[in-house]
Amino acid sequence: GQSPDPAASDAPTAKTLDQVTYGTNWYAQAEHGGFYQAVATGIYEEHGLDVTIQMGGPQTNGTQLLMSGTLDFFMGYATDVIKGVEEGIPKITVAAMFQKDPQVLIAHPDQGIESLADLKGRPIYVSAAANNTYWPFLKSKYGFTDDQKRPYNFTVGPFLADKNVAQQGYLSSEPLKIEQEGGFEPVVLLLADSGYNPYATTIETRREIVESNPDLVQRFVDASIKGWYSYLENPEPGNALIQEANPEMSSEQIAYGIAKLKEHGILLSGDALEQGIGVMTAERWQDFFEFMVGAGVFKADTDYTQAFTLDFIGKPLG
Amino acid sequence: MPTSQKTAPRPTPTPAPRLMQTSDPTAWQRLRSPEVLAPIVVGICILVAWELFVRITGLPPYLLPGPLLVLKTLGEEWNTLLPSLLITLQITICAFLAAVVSGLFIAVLFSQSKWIERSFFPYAVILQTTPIAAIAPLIIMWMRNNTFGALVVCAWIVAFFPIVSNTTLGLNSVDHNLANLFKLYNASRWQTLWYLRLPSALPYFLGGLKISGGLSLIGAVVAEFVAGTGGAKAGLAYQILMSSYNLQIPRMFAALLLITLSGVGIFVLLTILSNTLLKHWHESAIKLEN
Amino acid sequence: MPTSQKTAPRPTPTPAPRLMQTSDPTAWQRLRSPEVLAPIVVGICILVAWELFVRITGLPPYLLPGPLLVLKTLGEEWNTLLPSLLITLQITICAFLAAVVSGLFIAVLFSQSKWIERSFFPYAVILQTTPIAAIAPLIIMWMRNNTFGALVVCAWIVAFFPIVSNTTLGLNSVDHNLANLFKLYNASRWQTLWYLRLPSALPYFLGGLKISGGLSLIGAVVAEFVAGTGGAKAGLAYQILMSSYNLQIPRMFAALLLITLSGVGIFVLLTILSNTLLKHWHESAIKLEN
Amino acid sequence: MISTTSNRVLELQQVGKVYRNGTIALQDANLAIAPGEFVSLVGASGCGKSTILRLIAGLGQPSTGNIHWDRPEQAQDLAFVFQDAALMPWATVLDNVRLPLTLNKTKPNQARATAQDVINLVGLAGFESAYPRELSGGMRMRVSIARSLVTTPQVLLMDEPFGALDEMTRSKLNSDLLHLWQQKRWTVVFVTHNIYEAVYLSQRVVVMAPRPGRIHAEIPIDAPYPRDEDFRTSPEYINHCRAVAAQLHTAMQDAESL
Amino acid sequence: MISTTSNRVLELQQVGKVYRNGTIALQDANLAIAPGEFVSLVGASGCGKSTILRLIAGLGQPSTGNIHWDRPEQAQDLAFVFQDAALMPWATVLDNVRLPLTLNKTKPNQARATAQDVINLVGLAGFESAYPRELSGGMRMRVSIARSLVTTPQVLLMDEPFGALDEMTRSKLNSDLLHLWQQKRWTVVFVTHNIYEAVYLSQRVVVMAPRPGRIHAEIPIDAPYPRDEDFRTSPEYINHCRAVAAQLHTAMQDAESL
Ligand SMILES: Nc1ncnc2c1ncn2[C@@H]1O[C@H](COP(=O)(O)OP(=O)(O)OP(=O)(O)O)[C@@H](O)[C@H]1O
Ligand SMILES: Nc1ncnc2c1ncn2[C@@H]1O[C@H](COP(=O)(O)OP(=O)(O)OP(=O)(O)O)[C@@H](O)[C@H]1O
Ligand SMILES: [Mg+2]
Ligand SMILES: [Mg+2]
Repeated sequence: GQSPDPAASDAPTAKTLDQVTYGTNWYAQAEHGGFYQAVATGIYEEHGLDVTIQMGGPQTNGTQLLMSGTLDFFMGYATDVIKGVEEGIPKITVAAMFQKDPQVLIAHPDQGIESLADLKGRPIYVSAAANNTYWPFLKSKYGFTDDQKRPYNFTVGPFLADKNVAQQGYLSSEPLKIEQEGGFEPVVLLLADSGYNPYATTIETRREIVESNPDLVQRFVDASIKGWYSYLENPEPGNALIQEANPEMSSEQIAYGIAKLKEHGILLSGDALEQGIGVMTAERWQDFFEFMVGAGVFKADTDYTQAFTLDFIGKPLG
Repeated sequence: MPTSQKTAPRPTPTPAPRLMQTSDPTAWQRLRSPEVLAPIVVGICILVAWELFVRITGLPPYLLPGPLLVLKTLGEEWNTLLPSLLITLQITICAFLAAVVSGLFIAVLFSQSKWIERSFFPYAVILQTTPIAAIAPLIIMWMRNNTFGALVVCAWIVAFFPIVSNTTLGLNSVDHNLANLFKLYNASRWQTLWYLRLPSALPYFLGGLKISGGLSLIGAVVAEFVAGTGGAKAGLAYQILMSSYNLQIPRMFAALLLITLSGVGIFVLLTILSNTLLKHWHESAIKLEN
Repeated sequence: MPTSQKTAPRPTPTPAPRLMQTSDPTAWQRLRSPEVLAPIVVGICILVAWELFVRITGLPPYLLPGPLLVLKTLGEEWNTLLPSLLITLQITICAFLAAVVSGLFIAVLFSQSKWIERSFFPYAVILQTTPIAAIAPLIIMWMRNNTFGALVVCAWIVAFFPIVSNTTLGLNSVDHNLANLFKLYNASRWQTLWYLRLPSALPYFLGGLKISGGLSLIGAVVAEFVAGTGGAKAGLAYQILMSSYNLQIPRMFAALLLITLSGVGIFVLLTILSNTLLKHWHESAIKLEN
Repeated sequence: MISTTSNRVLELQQVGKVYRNGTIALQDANLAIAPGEFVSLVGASGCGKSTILRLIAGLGQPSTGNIHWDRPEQAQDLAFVFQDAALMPWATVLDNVRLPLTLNKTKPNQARATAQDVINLVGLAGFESAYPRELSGGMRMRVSIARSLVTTPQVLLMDEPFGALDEMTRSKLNSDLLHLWQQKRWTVVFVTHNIYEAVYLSQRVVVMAPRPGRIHAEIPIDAPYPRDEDFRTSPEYINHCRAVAAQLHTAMQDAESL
Repeated sequence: MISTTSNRVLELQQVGKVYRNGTIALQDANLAIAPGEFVSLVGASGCGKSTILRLIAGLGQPSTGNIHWDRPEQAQDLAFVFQDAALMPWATVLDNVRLPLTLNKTKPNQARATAQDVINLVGLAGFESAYPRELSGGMRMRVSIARSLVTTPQVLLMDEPFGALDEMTRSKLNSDLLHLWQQKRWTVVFVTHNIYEAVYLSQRVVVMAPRPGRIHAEIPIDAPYPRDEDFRTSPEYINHCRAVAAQLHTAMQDAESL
């Protein structure tokens, strides 16, 4: 991805689109739909942007790619960006697409599990990344212990094989697979419903871009939000791109994902109901930060306000 | 004076001492020869045992699919898996060639002076022991828009060391008498290298190739895990990951099977190459003849 | 009749022909010897160049930290990194020993009959070319609550093949004259193995060790990436992952440095072992003497 | 022929050997060897002497004909001095010499003592712990000779054992060998290029012709044992040598005229 | 002494050699060799003959004393027949023989022709494309001899080149070598165990004594060249041989009495 030429970005014409690369955190899926939709329907182009979406993967390190200039915007996450502040990395969140993190824990039915608290003491397949996101939350709120952890490799087979275990998952994907393969409906516990409230699927960029070229950032944020509205309305164009990028993504899976996004108000709930998709509030950031300080994830003296700016959201879309 | 002498009858004249032709088997005969059949029989036995195991224990296919199911899936998914296989093989071959060339070059450099070897060999280990996942972002950064290049670099890192290590060992295992001979005839560095050291190192080098062949393949797969590609230019690693996420375990095993078969294929090719190059002189390739 | 003869004066009697003692350097002298200093000097040069590069280009530490910063971080984080290092080393050593024992065993088995070798060698490749990430879930399931065991198995898979491959090559590279000698004296299979084949294979085997040493280390790291659980018994891979998630890139490099140093250490140890075992007879370990 | 079919250790019957590359190394060789006999093979370089020894030793199969052992178990009880020393580079002189004893599971103490005896015999005392690469060419060959003498085999096969030794060491070892032979009643098949040595040592000299290798003549040396240094200057000895030389000569000419 | 300091190719001055393991292989050796001279070294096995040749060839440094070359560039223009054949196992006979020509960048065609000539000379015509392992011991040694004769060096060092050959091939190669020597005026230093060969070939026989290796005596053989087969039966020849044998004898006895 090339950094935009400042001269050209002031007065975009049909010919001089700004080259922008947006890096996602995973292979293309419904959770990325709005961005693909904005590409597919030409929303980005209307905003003078030529956007390339670069998929992430299990072991890609988006922050380094963002900071090295390989990416211009990156699909971030609330903990990650505050960690960045702690480490002096000048990246910043400019918008948050997901009001709720779709992170879930999944358990077998008829094991008497109805809430997160019931999982205490049971083996749970969790990925390494959980160690500085929701796992400390669970430890501090429900008294989970580290010896419950089993390494999760993003396949539900081991879960299906053992009724006693639970596993992590993404609201829109693992439950469906378990239904399909296991033939039963698992117990799905959305962490966001239990007070775990980081912003997810955010748009991060380098602080330097925000300062030198706020217009570009604004256009990207606006167009992405529009993309999401458009996607929730009619996902066909975006889905086509998703499946092109990730041929293994089934239509059924995408449809399920979209349904779940809507059902649980992942994009549209809380503040977003009034102020629209993408909105963030300082209070919520503070709330989250303080809770995670309590959980031992962040240092208390971190200036977490460096991690975000509210300058680009909550405005009428240009 | 000798008392009795017995002289053998003069033999019927033979025109030349080296006449008899050892018959060369045709390619087809070779294919049916026990050397080829034996591993195939073993392979089939393993597959049968695996199938039986799966059936008897009643393991669900999402844990361990039987080989029949895997083969069936392979047939069904052939159209998506083949292009991915080709891409993985492309990366493998590029990385392997790069490893061969660079490994040989470095080993030759090492062999030129004990000093160079001592000073730098320990650092060649660094390449081997650095987790690719950790340095992949740096590589991707350097290679900017060249994903293929980045993948090749990652796979190369994995495949590089065994060639350097084995070839260096080989270059240092030159027969001392021959080394003296070359010294005596004032052979230049290059001549000693070309006519003496490299041939001496050949068995070791080829041994290194056999190890690196498989490693470049696995390197190509791992590289894709860390450098993340998908879509049209996705290799087998992507197929494995996606099948695994989608719990299409038979499909995952079909992809694994393709990788494994490629690995065996590379190994067999390198073994044939090795036997061809060494068949005239090295103990490892010639049958004991008296 | 010889006309003139010149007889050299009788030499002063020398009591025995093998008298002079070559002085053995002390350990301390050896440490200061150029063989040890050279790689250290090179290492320092690399570090200086790296530091200069980082300073001149002004690369921020979250992209590529300079070695000073890494060392400083290493000092600060020593208390968390050292226990992790020890755990990774534990896994490495267990996997390495398992690879040595099993690799040697399999290679010996292969060397007992061309048939066994031909039938099974291609399948040994399978272990090498199977992506651990793909089969880790199966291993974790089998080993149930034994994470350490699962990690060792994964690392063993990575380290296994080079030993088998090189040792098999070595066992097959027996001098034909010596093979005849053993045949003549009706040496049993075991005797031939013990007194002939294993010593002949030693240089190749040790070469295999050098490759596998690094591979068990990286295998331990990769294994932890895919099968580790973190927590109190977390190894360096966990530290790398966490540093990477926490964007503590200097800390990540400090962990990488530890891995790298361990790798170099393992390599140096194996090189010393190799030179000790071969110093009396193999060309790779003795200096040309005339 | 000295040996009859009823009195022989082994007999080569129409033995031929063709190597994989097509070289005809041996053709229609017939040779019977009596128990306790000392037979020498002489012949041009490349005429198949080593090939015959190896076939007798069971190292490789004849391409035609066969080798008949009177008592097959004797085929298993051999010692062989190869043309090149064939020492294990990783083992010391002592370990190389006692290898046959190690292999037949002689007790370590006894093996050590026996090995030391033959090491002294070949004049290598003091070099027990040297490695082969630290020895001169002749010393290496002597290690190989010592190794063959460390057991008491039925049949001793020696392929130019003394070729790399100086005259004095050689004649000392010649007498030592004869001595041992008389004492232990070995059957010895001995390859040499030295006609004098062949005549001095053996009861029968077999002359081979080259291209293709075959047996050209057999010359009995019917002087009594023990043969001492005087025998070496006797006219009888000189005559035998002349006869062998003459046969060698015609063997070569035959080959060239082919 | 035949050579004076003003007329010599090289001179060993008080040369001693101690190997790393402490073996004293050579002590205080003094030897001057005149241009075009044919010198033989004889002596017991292990007395340092090969060591002297290797030191002359610059393969290894003397531990004491030094080797003085009159014209240092001559030290670079040598050929050496090693005691063991030292062939490249991966190269055919032809490639082995023409190696020195390949190394000095002779044109391929010419190299091939020259190599073929010496291959014919040593009687290996027809085996050009054979690999060393397919040759008999004597044939391998002949390849090595051929390789040393393929160039025209200033100094030719031969370490028991004919030890593994039958008498006939040996005496043929003896005359061939003498012939070439006279023709090309090489300086030859020749190690042999065969006193007759030493006397037949050389202008001077150097007798060495063992343990520690040193030069015991030098015996000039002042018979004119060309020497033919008649020389081999002349009483002069026999006397020379006796003298060398006697010196060898005292050399050995010296050593034993030490
Ligand atoms: N590389 C070596 N290391 C240690 N000792 C050696 C080495 N080479 C030779 N020697 C010793 O040096 C002495 C002289 O060896 P050298 O090869 O010169 O003998 P030689 O006269 O050529 O004997 P031969 O006739 O048996 O070939 C011997 O005692 C031998 O053991
Ligand atoms: N392994 C082999 N492969 C092919 N040809 C061989 C092999 N060994 C020997 N020969 C050939 O067989 C012939 C006889 O060889 P052999 O070694 O028996 O000769 P030899 O009589 O012992 O000669 P020498 O006195 O030179 O040792 C030679 O022409 C040789 O080239
Ligand atoms: Mg022979
Ligand atoms: Mg010698």
